[in-house]
Amino acid sequence: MSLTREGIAYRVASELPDGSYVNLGIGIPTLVSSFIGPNKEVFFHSENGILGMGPLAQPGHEDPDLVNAGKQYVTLLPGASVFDHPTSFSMIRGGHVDYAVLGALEVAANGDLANWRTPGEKVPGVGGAMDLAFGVRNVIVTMTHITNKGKPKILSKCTLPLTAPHCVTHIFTDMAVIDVTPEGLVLREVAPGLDPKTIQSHTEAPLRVSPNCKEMNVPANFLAAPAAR
Amino acid sequence: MSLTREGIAYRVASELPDGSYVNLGIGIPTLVSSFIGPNKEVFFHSENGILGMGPLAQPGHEDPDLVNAGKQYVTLLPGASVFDHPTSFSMIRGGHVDYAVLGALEVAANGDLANWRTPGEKVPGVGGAMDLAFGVRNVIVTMTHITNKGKPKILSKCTLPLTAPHCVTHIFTDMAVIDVTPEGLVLREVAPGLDPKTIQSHTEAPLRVSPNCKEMNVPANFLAAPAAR
Amino acid sequence: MVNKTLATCKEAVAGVFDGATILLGGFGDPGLPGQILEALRLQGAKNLTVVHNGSGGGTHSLGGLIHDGKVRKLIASFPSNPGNMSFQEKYLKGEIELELVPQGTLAERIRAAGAGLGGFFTPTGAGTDLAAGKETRVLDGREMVFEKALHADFAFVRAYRGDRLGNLNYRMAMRNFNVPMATAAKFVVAEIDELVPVGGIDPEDVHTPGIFVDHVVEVVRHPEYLKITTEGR
Amino acid sequence: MVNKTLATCKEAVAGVFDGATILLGGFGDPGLPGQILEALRLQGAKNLTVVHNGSGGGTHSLGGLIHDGKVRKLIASFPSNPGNMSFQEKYLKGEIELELVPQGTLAERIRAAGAGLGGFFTPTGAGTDLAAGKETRVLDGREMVFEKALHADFAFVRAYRGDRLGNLNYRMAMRNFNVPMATAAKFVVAEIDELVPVGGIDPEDVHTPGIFVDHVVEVVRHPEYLKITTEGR
Repeated sequence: MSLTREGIAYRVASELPDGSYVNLGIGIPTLVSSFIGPNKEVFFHSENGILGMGPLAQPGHEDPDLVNAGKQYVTLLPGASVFDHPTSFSMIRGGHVDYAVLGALEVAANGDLANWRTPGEKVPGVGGAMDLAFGVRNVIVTMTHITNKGKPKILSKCTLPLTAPHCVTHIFTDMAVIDVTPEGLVLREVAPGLDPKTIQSHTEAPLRVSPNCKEMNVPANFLAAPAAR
Repeated sequence: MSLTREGIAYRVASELPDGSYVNLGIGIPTLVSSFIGPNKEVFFHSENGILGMGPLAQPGHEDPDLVNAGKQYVTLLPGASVFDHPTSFSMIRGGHVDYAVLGALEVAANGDLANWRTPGEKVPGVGGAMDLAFGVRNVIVTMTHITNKGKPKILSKCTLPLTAPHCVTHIFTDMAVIDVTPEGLVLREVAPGLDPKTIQSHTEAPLRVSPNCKEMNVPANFLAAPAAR
Repeated sequence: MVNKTLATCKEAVAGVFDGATILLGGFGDPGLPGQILEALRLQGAKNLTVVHNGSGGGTHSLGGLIHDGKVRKLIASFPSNPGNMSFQEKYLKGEIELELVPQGTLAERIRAAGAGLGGFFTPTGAGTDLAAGKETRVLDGREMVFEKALHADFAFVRAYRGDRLGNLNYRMAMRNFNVPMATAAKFVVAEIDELVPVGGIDPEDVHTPGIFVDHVVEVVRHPEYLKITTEGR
Repeated sequence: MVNKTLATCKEAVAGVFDGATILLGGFGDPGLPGQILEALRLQGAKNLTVVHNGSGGGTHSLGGLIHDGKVRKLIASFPSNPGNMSFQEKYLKGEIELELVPQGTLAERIRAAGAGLGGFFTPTGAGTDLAAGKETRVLDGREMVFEKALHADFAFVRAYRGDRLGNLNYRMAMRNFNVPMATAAKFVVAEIDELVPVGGIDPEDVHTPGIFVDHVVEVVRHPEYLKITTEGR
């Protein structure tokens, strides 16, 4: 079995501690906010100047002056604040945001991240990706473990232009949870039914298997047959 | 005749154009705000984070959270704003404040200003003086023309540590109004009853007399006999 | 009496000259001075250098300026939104130059200009393609890249309320690039929803003090804006 | 549930260690965290490096800290106020070190630290004694001085209202150094007049978002403060 996109987001959500300040990228990361339970407070930051962002606005209730970094209409939770770009990026670059959850094209064993420029891309765009990758203490990557052509994304060395070197701290995929440590990649969790050997076979960089490696605890509705990948 | 302290402040006030943004230093400069007539709007900036500062607070009506750069309790005029130190010094250093009115110990013919460190002073302090002298487009110096020992303060070259080089644009004293130009000091106005020769005799740096040099237009109650100096 | 109000957006852009550098506020729709931009498109100035987070879209406002070939160079962080066809076409044909800057660095370069600073060292980008050829040094134990202040001839911003002294107040996420941009150009005009009397904005609610602003122009929000509030997008 | 409130100023300073670097907010009385400072004086930590615009006065609060010999070094712009006898005496005896920094440079160095920047170039001070020995370069046609970010172990600030998430709102001229200082230390505590429920500060009125703040402690203003409002000074 492997995790659906929602499954990856669910697993990341359970990782975020009470009281943490978190910036969510576009794609799978955006889904994370739906899975923060009622027992903890996590504060979502949007780089265009919002802290304490709530869910997307209901249709018909959009505030035209309130969008997130993906230009979607959003809401504010009690205790939220709004501010300008310099302040927002002071939070990011100054190390005040605890977690950035980002998508990735490639991650290397040393934590190098490539997520801003695809090979065939004709017009480049970087947005806040580099600021987040350089500035945030914990950079969580969420992605499918392999490309849709079946090639590994977790590599000994990135082949695409880097977003930032040595920045990724955790990798959450549809197959595994992997920590980036000074000693290299450590496999911490596997998707239900998968074993470390299978994960390694889809991972170009060498994995050390944590002595505490276990199956991910994810509800069944967030699991898909491997064929679904 | 020479001008009183109030006379100097009065003369500076009449120089400030409608709509100008002005920072007033401590001493004679502080008096300037009293002499802005009802026919123009001049906006006073205080470096601790106020724009649109009004008169000193009436006794018994002080707001404990509202002081000026001299730690006096002040008021706000309609249209005022409050902000933090980085914003306040962005206004100063970024060239947004039109005039700084400052006291001086010495001014040189090339506009060099010395006003932050006296020779006998044991503990140095600079405050916002350098930021103002470097950042503001028009730096007006107000001072008595000579020291209380009768020595000139307008020199060929400053002897005291500089606040900023080449920053002073206008000098207003109890005897004269002098412009600092690329061609040197130009005497623009003299106090009632004084002539350019007398001014030069109290000025170490050479003065060119403007073809339009005239007597200052100051009410009689702001004039004192020279002996009063 | 000071009066910084203008009657029309046309007046706001009358002085824009060929080859000018222009800061455009906004992030998405919030804070985008769309009607000044449309007036600028019609005004006809060309060879412009435009500084904005993205590249606009469509055939009006910023997208229209680019579509009409008025923009020689774009300084942006995210010009690659799939909807921005005009920019993409011109870029691929080599008809528009792009300076790509990380978003936080872009904001800070603009702020530095307004604050009278010459430049700064930031960790963002060190060792990546976007810092290629740039000066670096190790500060606070990290490799940092030197970035210069980014000055402009004009800044066009959008605020919610304003007064005749140029004081501005923003709603919600409107502040974004507008706050630094309003400090960093020789000539600054704000498009506002509502002109209020002096004193109508509490001193603690002035987000851009009037000292930074040359003019304000009150506009009725474009129907496109209003549509968003009632229909979503 | 996140709860950043502390019951006493004593708790706010409990972790301060000998040799710590401390940012102290305020300019004059507005925004000065006087009661945390007094708790710090009583706490006993020594060899402190204190960053503040001035040098305090009297025998309590900052003046008291200096009077009691707890401050090894002061980083300030205007420590020379005639009333600050303790500092002057210690300075003249060589018992306290002084790093004198122009006020705008001091604010910007603190801001840079909070913003993750390594340093910046400013025109202020170029060619004067205060830039002696410092790196300079010409930028935007002016000689500029390189100044480094100023980080600290602790920041103590004062705000008007706060909530359990650490969001802060300031009155009038209280923001001064407090806004940048609250971003630039490893451990940040705010002394506040009033603890309000979450949501009690409008999102547009939060001047220091809670992300920067570790703790808030509600205090009743010291009688000395209240005296000012009724009697003047």
